[in-house]
Amino acid sequence: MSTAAIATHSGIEGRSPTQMAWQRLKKDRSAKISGSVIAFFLLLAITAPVFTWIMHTTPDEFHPETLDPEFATNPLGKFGGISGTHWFGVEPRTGRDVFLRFVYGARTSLTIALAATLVATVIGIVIGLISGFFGGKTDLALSRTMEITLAFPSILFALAITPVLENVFEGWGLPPGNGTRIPVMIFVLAMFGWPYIARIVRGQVISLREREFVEAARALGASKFHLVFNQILPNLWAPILVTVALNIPTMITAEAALTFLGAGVIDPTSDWGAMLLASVPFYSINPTYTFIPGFALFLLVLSFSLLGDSIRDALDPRSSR
Amino acid sequence: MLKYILKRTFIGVFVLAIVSAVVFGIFYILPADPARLACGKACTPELMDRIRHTLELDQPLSVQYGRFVKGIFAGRTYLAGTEAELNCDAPCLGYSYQNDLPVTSLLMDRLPATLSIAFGASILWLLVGLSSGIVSALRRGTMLDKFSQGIALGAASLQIYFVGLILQFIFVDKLAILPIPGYTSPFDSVSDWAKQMALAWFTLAFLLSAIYSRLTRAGMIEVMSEDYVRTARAKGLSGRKINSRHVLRGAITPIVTVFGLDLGALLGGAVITEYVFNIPGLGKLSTDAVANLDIPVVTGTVLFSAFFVVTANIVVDLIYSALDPKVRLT
Amino acid sequence: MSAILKVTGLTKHFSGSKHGFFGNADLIQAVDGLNFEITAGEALGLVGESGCGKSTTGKLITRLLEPSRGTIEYEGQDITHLTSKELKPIRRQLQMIFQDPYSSLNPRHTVGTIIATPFKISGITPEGGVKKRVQELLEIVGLNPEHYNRYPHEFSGGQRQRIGIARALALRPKVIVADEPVSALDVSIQAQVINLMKDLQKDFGLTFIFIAHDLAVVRHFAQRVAVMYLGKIVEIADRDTLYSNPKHPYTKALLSAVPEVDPDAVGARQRITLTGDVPNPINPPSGCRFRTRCWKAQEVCADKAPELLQVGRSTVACHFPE
Amino acid sequence: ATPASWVGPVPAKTGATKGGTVTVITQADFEHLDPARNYVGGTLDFYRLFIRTLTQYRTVNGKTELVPDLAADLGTTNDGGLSWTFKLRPNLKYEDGSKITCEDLKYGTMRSYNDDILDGGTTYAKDFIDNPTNYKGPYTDPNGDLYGVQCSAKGDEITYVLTQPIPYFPYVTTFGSFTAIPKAKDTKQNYDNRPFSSGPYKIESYDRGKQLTLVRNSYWDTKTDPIRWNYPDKFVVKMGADQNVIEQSLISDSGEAKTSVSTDTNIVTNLSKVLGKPAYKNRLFSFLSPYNRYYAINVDTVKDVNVRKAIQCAFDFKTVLAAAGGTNSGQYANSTIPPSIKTGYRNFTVCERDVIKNPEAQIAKAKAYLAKASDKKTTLRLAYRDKGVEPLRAAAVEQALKAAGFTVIMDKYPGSGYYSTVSKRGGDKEPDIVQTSWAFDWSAASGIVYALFDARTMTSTDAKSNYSRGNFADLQKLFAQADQSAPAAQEKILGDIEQKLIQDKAAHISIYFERSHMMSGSKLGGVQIDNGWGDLSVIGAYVKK
Amino acid sequence: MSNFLEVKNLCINFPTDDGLVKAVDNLSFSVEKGKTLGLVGESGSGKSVTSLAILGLHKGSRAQVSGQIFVGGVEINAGSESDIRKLRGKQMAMIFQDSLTALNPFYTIGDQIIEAYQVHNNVSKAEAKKHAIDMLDRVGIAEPQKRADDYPHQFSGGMRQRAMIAMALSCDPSLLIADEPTTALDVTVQAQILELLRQLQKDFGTAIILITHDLGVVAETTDDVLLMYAGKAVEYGSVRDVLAKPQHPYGWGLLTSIPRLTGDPDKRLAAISGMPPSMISVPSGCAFHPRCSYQSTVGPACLASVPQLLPVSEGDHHLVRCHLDVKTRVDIFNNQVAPKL
Ligand SMILES: Nc1ncnc2c1ncn2[C@@H]1O[C@H](COP(=O)(O)OP(=O)(O)OP(=O)(O)O)[C@@H](O)[C@H]1O
Ligand SMILES: Nc1ncnc2c1ncn2[C@@H]1O[C@H](COP(=O)(O)OP(=O)(O)OP(=O)(O)O)[C@@H](O)[C@H]1O
Ligand SMILES: [Mg+2]
Ligand SMILES: [Mg+2]
Ligand code: NI
Repeated sequence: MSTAAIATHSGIEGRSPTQMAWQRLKKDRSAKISGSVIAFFLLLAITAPVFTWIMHTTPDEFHPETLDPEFATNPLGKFGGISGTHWFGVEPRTGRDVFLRFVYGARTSLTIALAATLVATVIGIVIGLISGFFGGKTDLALSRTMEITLAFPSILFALAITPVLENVFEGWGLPPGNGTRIPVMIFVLAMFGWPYIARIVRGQVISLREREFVEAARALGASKFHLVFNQILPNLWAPILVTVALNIPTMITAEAALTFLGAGVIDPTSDWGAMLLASVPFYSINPTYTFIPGFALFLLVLSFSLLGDSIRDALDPRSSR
Repeated sequence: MLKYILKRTFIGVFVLAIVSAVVFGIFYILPADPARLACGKACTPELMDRIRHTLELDQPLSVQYGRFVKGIFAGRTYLAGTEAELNCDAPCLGYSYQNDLPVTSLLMDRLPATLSIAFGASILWLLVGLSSGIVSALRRGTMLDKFSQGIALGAASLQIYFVGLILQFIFVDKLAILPIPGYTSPFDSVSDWAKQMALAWFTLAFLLSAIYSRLTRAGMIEVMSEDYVRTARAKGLSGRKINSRHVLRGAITPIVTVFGLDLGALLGGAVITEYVFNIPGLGKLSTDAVANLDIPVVTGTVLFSAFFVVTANIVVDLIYSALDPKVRLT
Repeated sequence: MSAILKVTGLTKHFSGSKHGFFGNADLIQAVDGLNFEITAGEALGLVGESGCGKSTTGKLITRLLEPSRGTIEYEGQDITHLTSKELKPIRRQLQMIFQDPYSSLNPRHTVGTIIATPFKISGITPEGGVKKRVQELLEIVGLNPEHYNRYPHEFSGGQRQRIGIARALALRPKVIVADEPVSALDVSIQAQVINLMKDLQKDFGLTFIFIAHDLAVVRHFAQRVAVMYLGKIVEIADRDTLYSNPKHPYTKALLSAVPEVDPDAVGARQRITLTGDVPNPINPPSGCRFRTRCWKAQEVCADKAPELLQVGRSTVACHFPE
Repeated sequence: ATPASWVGPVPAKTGATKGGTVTVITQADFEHLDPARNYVGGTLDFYRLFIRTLTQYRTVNGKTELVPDLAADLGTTNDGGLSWTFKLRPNLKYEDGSKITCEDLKYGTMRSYNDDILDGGTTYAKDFIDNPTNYKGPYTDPNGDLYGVQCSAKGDEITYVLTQPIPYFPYVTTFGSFTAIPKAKDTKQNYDNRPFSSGPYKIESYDRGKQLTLVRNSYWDTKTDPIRWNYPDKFVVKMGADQNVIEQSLISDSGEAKTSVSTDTNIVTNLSKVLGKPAYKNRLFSFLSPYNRYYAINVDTVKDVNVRKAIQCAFDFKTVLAAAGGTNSGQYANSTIPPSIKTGYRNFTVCERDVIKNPEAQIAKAKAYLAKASDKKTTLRLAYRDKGVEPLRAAAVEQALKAAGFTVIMDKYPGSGYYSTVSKRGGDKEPDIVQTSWAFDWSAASGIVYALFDARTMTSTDAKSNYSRGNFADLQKLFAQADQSAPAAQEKILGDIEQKLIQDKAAHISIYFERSHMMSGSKLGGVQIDNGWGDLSVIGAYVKK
Repeated sequence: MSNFLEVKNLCINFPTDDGLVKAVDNLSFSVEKGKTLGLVGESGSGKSVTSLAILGLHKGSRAQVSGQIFVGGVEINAGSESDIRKLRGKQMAMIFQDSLTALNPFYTIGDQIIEAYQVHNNVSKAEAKKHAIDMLDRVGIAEPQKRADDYPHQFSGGMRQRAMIAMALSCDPSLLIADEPTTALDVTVQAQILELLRQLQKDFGTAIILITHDLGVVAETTDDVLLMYAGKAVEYGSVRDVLAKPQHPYGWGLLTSIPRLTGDPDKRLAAISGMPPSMISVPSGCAFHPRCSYQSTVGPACLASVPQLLPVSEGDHHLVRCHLDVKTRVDIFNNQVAPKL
């Protein structure tokens, strides 16, 4: 323990556990690299319209002239039609620009995955807190709900429920098409994502609830609100952050899988899972087309996983590998 | 113990009942009318009504559900007493009008392919995952460890559909050493069965062994720092004995747990794998059923998968209690 | 002098793990029918082996746990079943110091926040502002007031325990329940904390319930000592009486088991070695709970639970007091 | 005299030998094998191997014609087309050697009236045959009789009494409700799994969704049949393979694929690898399929003809066809009646241009029409099916419509049940444009125009296959006229109706006729293109030695 | 009689992210057969680390161990893992601090003792089991036959500690290291355990190292005492010398600060001021100087140089590491410390 050493440092401002974690994270090389990759993809997604302007076309615009008129499944030129005007080539059958579809796909994929993570996290935290803090019958009911949710074959059920929810959401006045589909996907992904977070939060709350500093606050007559929000919640951010960081890649994968299986965003909106799905018939004729979204997906998931690992290590140095 | 199993089974049945009720309820608000689907190209309103009656869509949801549940346990008939009476023996999970077959027989038909995938892949990934994880943990910090963990980290970030296509491109299209994936019964030809399954096994095992390798390594390393391992050393035990009797024994419990759950989920249909490799298993059956809105089949497969998940949970708990003496089943 | 705190028939039963789906839960008789009172300004020591119900008693008194039976009177007022709202003004006067200096401070709060929490919760703004008062408190417990913005992990165990004490003192309580405040501390630090608490008791006229398992520590702090065994008080007496003339066999055994530091004195004392461990509170022995380890036990001990009775200057629950 | 093509046996194929197994790979199981329930091109063609109907198509040396099958002639009519009498061939036998009788033929039609149990199938028998007693089928009405079908006393002739003159009736009798089924062998809905054979093959085993095996029917006599060959010992249908898998295995031509053929798989993705390559010349079958891909503009919801014309002009035929695979995958069309149906085909313009020569979108004209419109409906709901390239085609359309200033709501429907959903009338999500297709039931305008454009098929809630919901008084008058006309004249009127509907009413846009490219293995001979329903046929397939 | 255990100039360092932890610095001591050495010091002073070094358990970890350790004449620090392994259990055994984590939760108590016995004795499982039951009986577990099949979590803390002892003793080791065997236990149970150890030593003549921070336990059980502070020995001698006539200011502080059952309870405890030192930046010179009341008496030497561990008087077995000269020390002890004891 070096606690004693620090306590004798001069200087009045203490370093909070968060600040210490941040400092450790900044020193972590794998965090830096993976963070940069993620930042790069995010930037790409945010600045997507800029590329539309640079490339003088949109991700949806058909370019039949770039295709063999007889066999429209074959882009003219090498490697799926890679050229100065179409950096990643063009899509078979439509001639849509693959680079723009890729960039806009990053937008869709990231938006859905991040939004789903956010929703799942919020639900997970609330339910986990309630379940863990109040215990008893509430806990039993909520825990059973989690168990039942986890018993659902998630992919399958997500596929099955998508059209149903779409109908429901549209009934609430959402615009048809992707205007409904995207919220539905977020909902479906969150629906199967929250129990994981809730379980962790619940476990943490149960262990924190017994900690003496919570007792101390209770001895002072603190309200439940104070206990949950002032005493317990600040101690949950670290595990929640770790869970969330490690959940994002799962969500990205799940989003792509859902789209790949056909319950995802609707053409012409681009999405990496949809790009992969669309590339399947061409994988042997035009491997570039499969490779681009597949590799990007791999890189993004890997980066998020690495960053998640790093965050966990930084927040809890003892648990490191 | 028996009491515990009974209790868990009771809870499991409860969970399945809720799952089935939810699935049932959800299709009630489905946008497309199931009767319309079954009616075909030349449909008349009278025919629709008759189909609606056959499908029992004219009954209240609770009646439909009640009959469905009865069918599972006691079997049932559709359109009892009419000319077109259809028998569906227990366990009856519904009747697919698009396939003109009881859902149960469809499921049983597809089960062998899914079983083949699940067992083949799980043996592979356990072998590869555990052994590489153990070696990594024992040779912690060496190049070998870094190399295998690097691969594992990468592999864990890959997607089945992406790896599957790449492998298929290499082994089927370019090298032509494997046939196009599919399913042949091993009773017809073991070699065809294995060759056609090989890609599915490799792909699934590649991704999952990565996860198991990491899990095993982390578990082993954690156990290595346990005080009881130090005690074992202090007794004078040999390294091998310590690793096998103490370290591995301590690390195996979470692995077995995860394995049980993974296998349970897989038995309910390796949805993406089957989809990618076009293997006629439960997963393919269900994705097709979803695409065709073949509701009895969707309901049946969801329930069947949930059954595997729930069973796996119970089995895992039992194994867990067998493996961890601290866990007392009550 | 009247009692500031009076406990009558205080009982706490926990329901433990359930047996089977429809089975009954085990009943843990953690605390069973305690009777004692404390006069203002007094320090009452509570000793006993692990699991005998000391902490439970402390938490019952501070109303962190709901008593199963019995009453607690504070300054003549029955506070056993007050609602949390009614309890609020009383809580201020009844504070607690915890055993584990590592888990009793919220790791995400600064020392300033931790010590200011009592003000925040009770909605009191002390004269000169919260910050000034917090810094005063830090000084009182012997910490640098400038450490206001530091986090608990930056302090050693002894310092953390001082922070915990400062928090307990914040609202100027009258009664403090200290649950093994020095058990987790190193020998060299332990004395610092005991001295500090003693000074505070004197300076502020505090009433203390001092829980410990170390008889020597209790002797240096408390004026009166209660010995607990398996959820019951077996003996209460003022300090000198108890240590020089223990009446209950258990007290006697306990005292004799404390190792003597002085090498010359080793062997001078007659040692009573008890066999076995403290029995399970789920299924305590009938009659006198100590009888299973008692060398004086006779048939009557199994049949009848002894009452707490005045014997000489002590109050003892034993069929055969010394 | 009886034409030579009406008498068996069918001329032998040069180089063909008997024996071996022909494997048919399909993506999906046959929807129905029960002839009364089947309405799908590929199956109609395939089940001729074990089912004989009153009349049937015969294709010899690339020439397809309608010939009598169970019948001995193509029927005669004397009362202005209200009743048709067919002579029956003598000495026809089922797979158990029992005789095929006129009563069986009548029963085959009668049971199709029980379409509550035997759903699917064509409705022609029920639509056309006179049924004054409102007969409901043998299951519902065990003692009833269908008045409109009558056997002669000797049982050598069968007469159909119709409710209206149907000049093309002998075409209608090619369908499965005009086959012979002995009442004793009728197993109701289970008949679907094991039809009783009257053709050269019979069912040995049928594992739904997986495999169907046909073996020789020894009671079938080649001399009685002018249509069917019987070369292989066995036909095995393997079902449930993926489009891509079939394409690849047929191209790679290894093992079993050598003697395989797929009759429901159009080579699309890998087309460039095989089309025009000498190596595949003999086993790649390219032909214009009867399938016409078209878009129906819903006149119920898009009321203003100028808006409809704007839509027509906005359509870019080129991107739509590119999405479908390019000019090798389809041939531009102006109408749904293919040019091969000479009597009904019209060469007319769409949006004042010859679309075949000039398939690009006419955006300026589209905008001009839209400007002219009084009821400016600019938000359009496009319905399409989530199957194959259809979403891409829809995207191409969306794009073109957007360019012309429309807002498009993309309504994707699941693969099956699509047609029944988009034909629903009323409702808040009724499509404005339906992406769909049609293949003629027989090679005549009457096999197209009646089904697609006749308002009389519609009910108030269901447009049936009239997806554009057209109900124009002037056109209906023409339909009435057509009903009363002789075949040739009728065809001409129907051609007029289509031209008017597309050119003037702008209720419909045909984009292209699909080009089929299907493959067989290198060791398979005798696979032929059959123009009856426009399919690849295995009826004459043989295994090369 | 010669020393069974001989430790010379033992240094143990741990390189960590924060710096080098000098856990043990130049430690020398010895234990004879049949004798008990008490290793005393506050938390973090290097007691456990030293005991692990004696068993050679730092091998394969990041610890840097230097110096010499002889157990029965074999040098531990120079030997290979496989050589040392043969000594463990038989020549030297250890009772660990926390019996709950030190016992493998997955095996029964019996199995764990059987395992320990079979390492060095080529016997059948049945025989080993008999031995294990014997051992449990010897350490005072009631119904050993039945309890041998229990898992550690089914034992109470005191029973677990006894099981640990049974395991450590199963091969009759010549040297037994007991690392705080009673710290987590109640006094009544502690008394039982200490009694047990005493009895065993009497029967087998085992050399024992007893690690504790409880001076009472030391006084009652040990022959020699090694007082550690910040990884160094500050005082080393017989129990009598170290506890009754301590010569180091840390020893004085310790002895006067502990509450006792005798003496005036109302007298203020003489606490040692300050806090235990960081092991990474150990105070310069005498590591105790920041907390030492006699720093001013000595002057700058306290900060400047590390005092030597020297005999109190020529040839004496009582060694002290302090800059104070002997006379001053005796004065201080007699006048200021002794009255407080
Ligand atoms: N929340 C609880 N639920 C169930 N049992 C409890 C609970 N809290 C305490 N107990 C049980 O009550 C008994 C008394 O516990 P308590 O913590 O009061 O003992 P203690 O004297 O403070 O012991 P220690 O010296 O170990 O702190 C124990 O057997 C304990 O297991
Ligand atoms: N593996 C390690 N890595 C780094 N430092 C270590 C390690 N093990 C021990 N230390 C450090 O070495 C020092 C001595 O530790 P040791 O465990 O010997 O203390 P101890 O005297 O046994 O204390 P306690 O009474 O708390 O058991 C401590 O400062 C500790 O932090
Ligand atoms: Mg306690
Ligand atoms: Mg230690
Ligand atoms: Ni620190």
